[in-house]
Amino acid sequence: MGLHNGDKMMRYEEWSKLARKASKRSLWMVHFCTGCGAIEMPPVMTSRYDMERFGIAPMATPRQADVLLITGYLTVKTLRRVIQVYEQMQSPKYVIAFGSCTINGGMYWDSYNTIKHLEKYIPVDLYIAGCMPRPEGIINAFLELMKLIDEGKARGWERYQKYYDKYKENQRRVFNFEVKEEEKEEKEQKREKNEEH
Amino acid sequence: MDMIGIAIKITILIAYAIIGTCTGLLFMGIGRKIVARVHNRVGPPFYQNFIDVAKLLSKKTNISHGWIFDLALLFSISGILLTLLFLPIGGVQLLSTDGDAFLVLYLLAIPSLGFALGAGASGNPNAGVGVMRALVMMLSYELPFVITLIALMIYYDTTSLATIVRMQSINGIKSWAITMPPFMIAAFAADMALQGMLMEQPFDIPVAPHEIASGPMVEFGGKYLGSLMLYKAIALVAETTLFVDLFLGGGVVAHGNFAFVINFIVWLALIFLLFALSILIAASFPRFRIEQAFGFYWKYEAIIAAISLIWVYIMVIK
Amino acid sequence: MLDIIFAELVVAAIITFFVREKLAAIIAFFISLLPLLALLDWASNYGFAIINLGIENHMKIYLAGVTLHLAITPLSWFFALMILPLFPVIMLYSYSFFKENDGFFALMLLSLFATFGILLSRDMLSLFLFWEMMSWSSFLLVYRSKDKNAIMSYLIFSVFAAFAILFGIIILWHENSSLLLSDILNISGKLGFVAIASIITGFAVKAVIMPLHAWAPFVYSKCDEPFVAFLSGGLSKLGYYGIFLFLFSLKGVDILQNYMTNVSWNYLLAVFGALSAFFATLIAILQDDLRKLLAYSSIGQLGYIAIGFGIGTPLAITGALFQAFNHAFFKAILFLAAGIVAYRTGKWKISELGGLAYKMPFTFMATLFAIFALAAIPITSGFASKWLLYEAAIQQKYVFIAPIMLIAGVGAFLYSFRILYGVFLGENRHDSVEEAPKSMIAALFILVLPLIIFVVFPGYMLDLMKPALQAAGIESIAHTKFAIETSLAKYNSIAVLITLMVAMIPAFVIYKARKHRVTSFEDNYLAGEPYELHKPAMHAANNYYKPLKKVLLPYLEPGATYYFEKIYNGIKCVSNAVRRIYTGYVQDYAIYVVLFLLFVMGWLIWI
Amino acid sequence: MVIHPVLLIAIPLITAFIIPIFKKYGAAIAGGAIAFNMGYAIGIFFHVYSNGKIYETIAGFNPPIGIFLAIDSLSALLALIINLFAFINFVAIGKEANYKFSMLYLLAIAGSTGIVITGDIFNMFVFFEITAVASYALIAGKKDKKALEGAIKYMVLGSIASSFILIGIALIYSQLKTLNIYDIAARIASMDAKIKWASFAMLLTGIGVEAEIFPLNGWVPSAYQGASEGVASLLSFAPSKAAIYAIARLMLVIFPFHATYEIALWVGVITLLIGELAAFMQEDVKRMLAYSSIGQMGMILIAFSLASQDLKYALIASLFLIVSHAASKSSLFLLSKSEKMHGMASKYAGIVSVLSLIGMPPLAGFWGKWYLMLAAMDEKLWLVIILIFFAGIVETAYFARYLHRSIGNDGELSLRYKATMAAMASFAILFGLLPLVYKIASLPLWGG
Repeated sequence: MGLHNGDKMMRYEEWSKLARKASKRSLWMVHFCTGCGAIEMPPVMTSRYDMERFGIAPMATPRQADVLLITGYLTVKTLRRVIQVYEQMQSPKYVIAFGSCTINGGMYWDSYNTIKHLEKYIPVDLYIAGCMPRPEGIINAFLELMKLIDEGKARGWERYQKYYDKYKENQRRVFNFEVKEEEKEEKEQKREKNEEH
Repeated sequence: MDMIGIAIKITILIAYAIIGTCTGLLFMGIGRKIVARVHNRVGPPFYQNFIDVAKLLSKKTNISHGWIFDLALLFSISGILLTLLFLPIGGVQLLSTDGDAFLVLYLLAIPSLGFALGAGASGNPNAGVGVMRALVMMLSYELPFVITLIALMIYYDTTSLATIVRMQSINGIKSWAITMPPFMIAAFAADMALQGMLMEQPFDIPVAPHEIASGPMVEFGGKYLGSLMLYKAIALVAETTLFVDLFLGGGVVAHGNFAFVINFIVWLALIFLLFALSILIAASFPRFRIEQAFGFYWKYEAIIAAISLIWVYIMVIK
Repeated sequence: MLDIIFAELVVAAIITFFVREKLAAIIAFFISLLPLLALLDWASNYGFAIINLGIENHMKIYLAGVTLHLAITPLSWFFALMILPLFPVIMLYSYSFFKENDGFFALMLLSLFATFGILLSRDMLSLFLFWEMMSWSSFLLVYRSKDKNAIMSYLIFSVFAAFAILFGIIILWHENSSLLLSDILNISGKLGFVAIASIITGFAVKAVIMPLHAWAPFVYSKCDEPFVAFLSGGLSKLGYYGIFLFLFSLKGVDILQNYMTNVSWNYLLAVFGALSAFFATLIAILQDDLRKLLAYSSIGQLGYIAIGFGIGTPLAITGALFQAFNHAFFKAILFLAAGIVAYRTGKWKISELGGLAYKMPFTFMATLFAIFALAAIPITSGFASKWLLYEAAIQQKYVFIAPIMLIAGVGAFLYSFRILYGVFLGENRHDSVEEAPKSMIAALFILVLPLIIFVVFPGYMLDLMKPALQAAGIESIAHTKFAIETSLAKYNSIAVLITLMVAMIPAFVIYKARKHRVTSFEDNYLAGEPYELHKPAMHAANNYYKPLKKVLLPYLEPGATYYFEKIYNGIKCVSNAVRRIYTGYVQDYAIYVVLFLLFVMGWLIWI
Repeated sequence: MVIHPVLLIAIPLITAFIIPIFKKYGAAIAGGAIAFNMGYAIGIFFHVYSNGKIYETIAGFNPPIGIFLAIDSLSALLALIINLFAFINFVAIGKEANYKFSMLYLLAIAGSTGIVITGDIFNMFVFFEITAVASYALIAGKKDKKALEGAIKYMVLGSIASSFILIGIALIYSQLKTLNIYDIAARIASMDAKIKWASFAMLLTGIGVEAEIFPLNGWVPSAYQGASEGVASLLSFAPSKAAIYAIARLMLVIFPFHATYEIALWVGVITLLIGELAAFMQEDVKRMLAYSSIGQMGMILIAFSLASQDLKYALIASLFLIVSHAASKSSLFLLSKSEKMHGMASKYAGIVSVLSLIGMPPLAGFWGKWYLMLAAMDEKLWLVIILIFFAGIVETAYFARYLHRSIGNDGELSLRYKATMAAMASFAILFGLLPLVYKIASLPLWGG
C-alpha cells in the first residue's frame, strides 16, 4: 500500500504546460464530509454558486479525484479513513482543509480525540479559515489552488512522498498509543527537524 | 481494390474515428451545459470534457489491478471504434457493407464486456454490483430495442444497416422510417431503449454515484478513466447514430456530388437532437430502481415495441 | 479399418478397467485417437465429395442373429468431426483429474464405441442398438455420481427416449419393410407422422429441448466434469444428429408436412427451441451452483440448434450445424474449466469462489475464450453461427422467434459474466491455489483452437459441412474464405478482426503512453475502510442478480421438474392403489383364482 | 452321443431318493447330480440345435398309449436354462444346503425339467405336483414366520391349482380318450366346444397359478419374500419358467385359437401392468423383485400369445425374455442377500441384470423387447405397445431407485457367492451376443 519513494521522480516542472492547464481547469474533488462544514457543500455545487463552471466536479471515489476536500474536524477514527482515501488518490493530488478545526482544532481544541493539526498527518495544500467558511470561501480556495497549480506550487503530494516516513510516524503516533517514551522523543526530534526543513 | 483505394479508405476511417471522438466529447460538454441551464446554473464551458480527458491522460500515477484490469482500457476504445466504423455515418458507408445490425449489436458488447472485466478484476464490490446493474439494464433495454430492430428488418427485408439507410434515403425525408405510423411507435420504444443504452437518468442505475460510488468505474483513475471517457464519448455517437440509421434514414437528405457535406451536417444535427432529448429527460427525472427499470422495459416498452412489430408484420404479410 | 477400430475400442475398454489410472488414461488417450484416423482416412480418400457407400461396401457386424450395417456418410463425418475430438481431449484432461481408476476410462471408451457406432450406423436397428449402448454406458458414468436425482432422472428419461425412438423405428420398419437408412422412406399419413414425431421426441430428450430437459440439470451438476463435458458437448449433438438424420436426410420434414399441411411442424420445433433458449437462459442467470449454471446454459445454447433445425432453411440449418460445432467445443471448455476449479478448490458455489484469474491465468484465458464464443462476441467463431441463425429467422420473418433468440443472446452475457466475475475475478479468496496441471491446460487450449480458426475462416466451416448438407439435398450458402453472404446481409470476419486490431493501436498508445502501477487487490476503495475489516462481505457474487431474481422468479416457477414430479407422484398413487389388490389374505387370493376361472370360462363360452 | 432325455428327469429323481441314505454327503451327491444334469442338458441343447427335435418313448410303448418325451427347440432351451441355473444357484447356496434341502432341490429341478420335456399332459400334471410340493417345502425351509406364511399361501393356491389342472385334464380325457399332447392337438377340433373352453379355462387357471399370472399370483410376493435367497432365485427360473412353458404349449399346440390368444394377450398385459405398478412402490427388495417377476411373466405371456399368431418374431422375443429374466432375476435374488452391492462382482451382476431387464443392448433383454415390439407391430396392437412402453418406464423407475439404494460397499458376501452371481448375470450378455437363441427359435416346433 502507499506510494513509491522512487528516486526517478518526475519533477512537476517537467510537465508540459498543457497538462498543468488541463489539471487546473478540471479539478475533480472528493469531499470528506464528516465535519459540520459539509453543510456548505450543497450550495457550492448547486445553482447559487455553481462550482462546475470552473470545471470542478464532485467525484464518488478517490481514484477519480484530484482534490481531497476535508470539511471540518477529524477524529482519530476518521483520520485513518482520510489517510486511506488520500493514499488511494492518484497524483498529482491536492488537499484543501476546510475550517478552523483542521488548522488548530477550532472549538474542539481541547478534545481528547480530535486532530488538531491536519498538516502533521497529510500534506495540506490550502487552508480555508473560518468557522465555518462561506461558499464563496470555498470557491475562492479553489481559484487559489488553480493559481498555485498553474505556478507549480501545489506540491503537497510530492512532500508526502518525500517525507513519507515522517508522516507515517506521526500517523502511527495517533493511532498507536503504546509507543514507548524514548521512541517518542526521538521521533519528536526528527519531526521537528523535518518541519524546519 | 488497389493500394490507393485502400489508403484512401483507411484515411477516411481514421478521419471518422477522430470525428466521432471529438463529436462525442463536444456533445458531452454541451450536455453538461444543457443540464446546468436546466438547473439554472452557468455550467462548465462546452469544451470542458476535452480538458477532463487531457487531465486524466496526463495523470502521473495510474493504478492498475493487473493485466485483466488493463483489458478494460484496450477493449473499450478499440471495441467502440470498431462499432462506430461499422455504422453508416451520414450516409457514408464505412465498413457497414461488411456487417449488419446484428454485428453492430454484438460489437457494442465488446467494449462493455472489456470494461466489465476490468471492473471485475479490480475486486471492488461496488464495481461488481455496478456491472450487475449494467448487465441487468442491458437485458432490460435490449428487449424493446431488438423488437423494434426486427420490425425494421422484416419491413425492409434486410439486416444490413447500409441497405436500411439506402432504402430510407430514396425520397429524402419522406422515406424515413419514422414517417410511417408503426415506426413512430417503434421509434418511441427505441428512444427509451437509447436512454438506457446511454445510461442517462432515469436509467443511470449502473453508475449511481451516490449509491455504489460510480459502480464499475470505482477503481478507475488516470488513463483508465480517461479511456472510459473516450469510450463514453464515442459510444454516445455510435448509439445515437444507430438510432438515426434505423429510423431517420441515417440523416441522408441530399443526393449528388457534395451531398455528403449536407448529409453529414444533418446527421450531426440529428444525433445532437437525440442526445439533447436524452439529456433533457435525464435532467428532469430521478433515478429508477433496477426492478422498476426492468419492469418498465419488459412490460410497457416491450408491449409498445411488440405492437409496432405486429403492425409491421401485418403490413409485410399483405 | 472400421472393424479394427471397433474391436480395439472394446478391448481397450476392458484393459483400461484393470490398470492403474495414469496408464489407463494414456491407453485411453491413444485409443480414442483411432476413430479420428478413420475420419482422416475418409477425408483423404473422398475429400469433400458426396459419397454414399452402397450396401455392398458397408461394414457388417453379426450380432445375435441379425446383421448391423455400418458405414461413414458425409453427415456422420461432419458430426464425428464435431464430437470425436472431444474424447482424446477428455482423456488427456482426465490424466490428472482422477485419483484412482474406478472405471471412468473404460466407460468413456465404451461411450466412444457407442458414439462411433451411432454415427456410422446405416440401419435403424444398429442406430437404436448403439444409441442404447450409449445410453447405458453414459448411465453408468452417471451412476458413479451416486446422486439419486441424477441416476433416476437420467435412466428414466433415457428409457423414455429409447422407447419413443423404438416406437418410431418399428412403425417405419413395418410400413417400409426395411430397416436400412438408404431405403427412402415410403410412408405417409398418420403413421408416418406418428413415427417421425415420436423419433424426434426421443432424440429431443438427449438434445435437451426444453420440456424434456428435466434430467439435465441434475446430471450435469452431479457427475464428473470430464464426463459432463462429453455429455454436454458430444452427447447432446448426437441427439441433434438423430433429428437431422430423420428430419432432413430421410426427409421426415415432408412426411410431417404432408400429414397436416395447415400446421407448420417445423415451426413447432423452432418454438420449443426458442423457449428452451429463453427460459434456460433466464434460469441460468439465477443459479449459484456453477455446474447448474452451465447446465442451464447448455440447454439454452442447444435450443439455438433446435431453432435452426426448426426454421429449416439452408441458412438456418447451416447456422444450426455451425452452432452445434461451436457449442461442442466451448461448452466442453467451460465444463472442463469448472472441473479444474473444483479440482483445485473443491468448491462449486460461485459465491464461495473468487479471484482465481491471477492464480490460474491459463484456465482463465481458455474460459474467457469459451465465454466469448458462448456470448457470440465476434472475435470467436461463436458469432458466425448465431449470426446465421438470426439471419435465417429474419429471412423467414419469424417475428416471435427472432426477438426471443436475440434476448436470450443478451441473457447469455449475464450468466457469462457471473462465471467470469464470481469465479475468476473479484476478491481473491484462495491464497494457496495453483494453476491446473499441464495436461488439463493443454486439453483446454486444444479445444480453443477451432474457435479461433473458424472465426478467421468461417468459410472453411461451411466447406466442411457442405457434403453433409448436399447429401440431404440442402443447398450450401454463398461464402468465401472470410465472408458469408446471405440474401439479407454480409458478414466479413476478416474486416472485423483487422479493424479491431487496427483500432487496438490507439488504445495501445494510450495504454503505453503513461506508466501504471499494479497494486494488490487489498488496495481497494471501500469508503476509506481498511480491507481487513470488510473481508467477509467483500465479494459481491453472493446472490448476484438479486433484483432480477425478485422480478423473474415468480414467472419461472414452477418449472418442468415440478410437473414431472407430479407425474411421478401420480404413478405412485396408482401403485399404492394396485398394491391393495394384494391383501395378504390367502382366502382373497383363492377367491381371485375362482373368479379368474369363471371369467375365462365366461369369456370363452359366452363371448 | 446317446440321447436319452429321460435321464434328465430320472437322475435327479433317483438321486433325490438316495440322498436320505447318505445324509452327510447329501449336498455333494446332489451337486454331482445337478452338474451331470446340466452337462446333459447342454448336450441335448446342442443336439437339438444341430439335429432337430428328439422324441423318446418310455418302456417301448408308443404314443398315444405310452409315456412320451418330446424335445424341440423350446423345451431344449428351457431344460438348458433350468439345469444350468440350477447348478450355478446350487453352487451359490453352498453350505446352506443340507441333505433335506438338497433332496427337495433335486425334486424341484426334476419336476421343472419334466414339465418342460414331457409330451404327455398327465405327466405334466404329475411333474407340476412334484415341483410344487418341493417348492412349498423349500420355501418353508427357512423356518421363520414369513417363510411359513409364504409357503402356506403357495400351498393353498397350489392345491387349488392342481385340482383345476386335474379337472381340465379329466375333461379332455373324457372327450378324446387320450393324454398325449400331440394327439390332443390333432383332435381338438372334435371336442365339444363348451367342454373344450372349460378345460382350457381350468388348465390356464391351474397352470397360471404357477406361472404367476394375475390375479392368480397372490402367493408370489410372500413366497419370494419368505424364501431364502437361493430358493427365491430357484423359484424365479425353474417352476415359473416351466409353468409359462406349459402355458405356451397350451397356446401354441393344444388351443391355437383366436379366442385363447386374445385372452392370454390381455391377461398378459394386465399382469405386466399390475406387476410393474405394484413393484413401483415396494420398499422391500425381495418383494419388489417378486412383483417385477410378475410383470416379466406377463410380458413373456404376451410374447407367447403373440407367438400363437405369428411365429416369426414373437417366439424369438419370448425365448430372449425367458433367458434374460432367468439370468437377471435369479442373480438379483441372490444379490438381495446383502443390502448394498458389495464388491466389483456384485456391482457387475446387479448392473448387468438391471440393464438386461430394462432392455439395454446388447443384452438378452433388449432383443426380447425388440422382437416383442416387432411382433406386436406386425399385429398392429397399438395399445399393447404403448402399455408395454409405459410398463417399461415404470420398471426403469423402480430399478433406478433400486440401483441408487444399493450403492455402497458394506455387506458380507463370499467370493464364491459373488462369482456365481456374476456368472448368472453373464448369461444375459452371452445370450445377447451369440446367435443361439435366434437360431433355435427359428427351428420348427413340434406339433406347432
